[in-house]
Amino acid sequence: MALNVKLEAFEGPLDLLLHLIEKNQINIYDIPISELTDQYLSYLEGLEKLDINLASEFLLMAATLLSIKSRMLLPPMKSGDVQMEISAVTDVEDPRNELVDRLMEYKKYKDIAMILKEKEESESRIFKRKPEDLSFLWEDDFALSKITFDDLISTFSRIIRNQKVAENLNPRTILKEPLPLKIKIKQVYSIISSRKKVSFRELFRRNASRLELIVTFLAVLELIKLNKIKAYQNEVFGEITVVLKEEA
Amino acid sequence: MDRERAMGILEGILFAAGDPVAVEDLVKALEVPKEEVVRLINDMKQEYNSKKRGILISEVGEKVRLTTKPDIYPYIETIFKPRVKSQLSRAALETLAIIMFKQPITKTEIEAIRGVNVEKTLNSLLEKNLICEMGRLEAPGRPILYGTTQFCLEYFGLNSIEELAKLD
Amino acid sequence: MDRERAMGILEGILFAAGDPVAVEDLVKALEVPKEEVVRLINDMKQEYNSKKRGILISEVGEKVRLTTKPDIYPYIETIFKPRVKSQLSRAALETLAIIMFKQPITKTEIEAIRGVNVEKTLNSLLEKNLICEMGRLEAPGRPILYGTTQFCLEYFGLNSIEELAKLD
Repeated sequence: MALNVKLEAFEGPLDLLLHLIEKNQINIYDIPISELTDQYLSYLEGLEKLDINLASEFLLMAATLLSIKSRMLLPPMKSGDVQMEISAVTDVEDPRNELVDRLMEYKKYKDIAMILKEKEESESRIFKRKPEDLSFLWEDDFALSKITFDDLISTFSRIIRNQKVAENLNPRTILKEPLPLKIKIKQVYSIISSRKKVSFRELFRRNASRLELIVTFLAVLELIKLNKIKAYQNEVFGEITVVLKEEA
Repeated sequence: MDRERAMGILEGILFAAGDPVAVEDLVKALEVPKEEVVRLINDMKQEYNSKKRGILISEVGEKVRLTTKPDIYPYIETIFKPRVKSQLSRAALETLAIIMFKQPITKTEIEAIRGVNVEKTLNSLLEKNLICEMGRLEAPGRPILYGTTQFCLEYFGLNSIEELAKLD
Repeated sequence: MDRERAMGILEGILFAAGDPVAVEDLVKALEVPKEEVVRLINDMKQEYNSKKRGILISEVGEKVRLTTKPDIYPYIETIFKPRVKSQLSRAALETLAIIMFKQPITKTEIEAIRGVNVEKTLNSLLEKNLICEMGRLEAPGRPILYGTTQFCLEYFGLNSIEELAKLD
């Protein structure tokens, strides 16, 4: 189990090879291929317990290493130094070259990945700001043209997901008529009859809608017409007072 | 703590927060008395007064926040406005979507959902004949109830509100 | 335009935007040449260096942004709950590094360099919007070509990919 964890720490066969090279302080341009292959294979023995996909990649590398090793054993068999000279002069490729190139290239990106990790780390320590809601700047300025019903559905579901408040709307009674005049007349009359004398202004609720203002005004007119109340004004633009007309 | 450093920390906190931050929280973060935090904020106000600054610090209740100076908005508009010109603004789209699926609904309820004042948006939707008043709620203040117009339903390919219910 | 006023406007715009803003957009808003905007930003960097300031200005992928200074982090953490930071795996980072420098690149080419299958890693990077498809290679099988996104630069706070090569 401990071995498994250790092997999973490697991102792939190249990563494992780089680790072995580093651990054994091997000169990457002159890899003792049989030594490295032996070490690599001994690691592979522990791989059998790992998932097959990963293992196959490691096995492919094992095959590559063995192939390089066998090619190096083929004549002309000279000392390492001479071998290098020959390959330089006669253009005979060192069988290890391709592997070295791959290792170097992989190492380059592995190093960049480390820098990216640091960048990610430092980026997580700074805070950005949520964009300000600037829609008020152009609120009046829109056209229907590009909106579809799907836009509405997705917008709505996004809002509802973000806001549970919407689910807490209370059940309520809805009036069909905006504000029946009959009801308003009763309201106004009951206010005036209980207080006998009311200023006209007081009959209007604060924040009343325009429609409500009109209906209230109509109610007052209606009550005057019905001879139930009397309205008077002491000066032009002065306060209008409404009084209950005592039943004769 | 060094006063200049404390101002820097306050600025950083308020910037990251976005929303207003309670003075109590600032006291907790800086570990200085409340009076000192208030003094620091007043000093920062002076700093932000400079022409070099495009943001300002303000208090809402017992909370503090950073906002853009109002005179910057025309410049912001030149950058961001054209993007939404030919389509419903986000505010209008969200408000319309809420009314469409929650109708009949009052202004207060819409505001509770969107978290912003929707007065202007509602007027604009009324003008475009996308929504209409559908009566009043029997509740204190008798608030107006809004719903979508037939025109709006048809525009989005629906025959009636009942069809919406089926989609739920 | 007055330089101090211009700095104020830049600060206001960047503050309101939240997301990084393209230099071109800033040029459009200020109506001054690009070189002047760049100079202004550099001057602002100096200003933000002050201890009094908790935010800084930086460039990511040809865009400019405001963020908090890293040393304010502990104070912000005391007020706000620490964010759950999901960090990218080593496999993801290595794959991204390759795509950054070799884009546009196919899956097979990435696998040749890394020596392992990158199918899952690519999908997860696509999901995170760190990479995107950039068309297809005119070759048998017409394999998909991958490249990094603008968001990828922003994610790592990089101005350009070349910046990484210099760090080498």
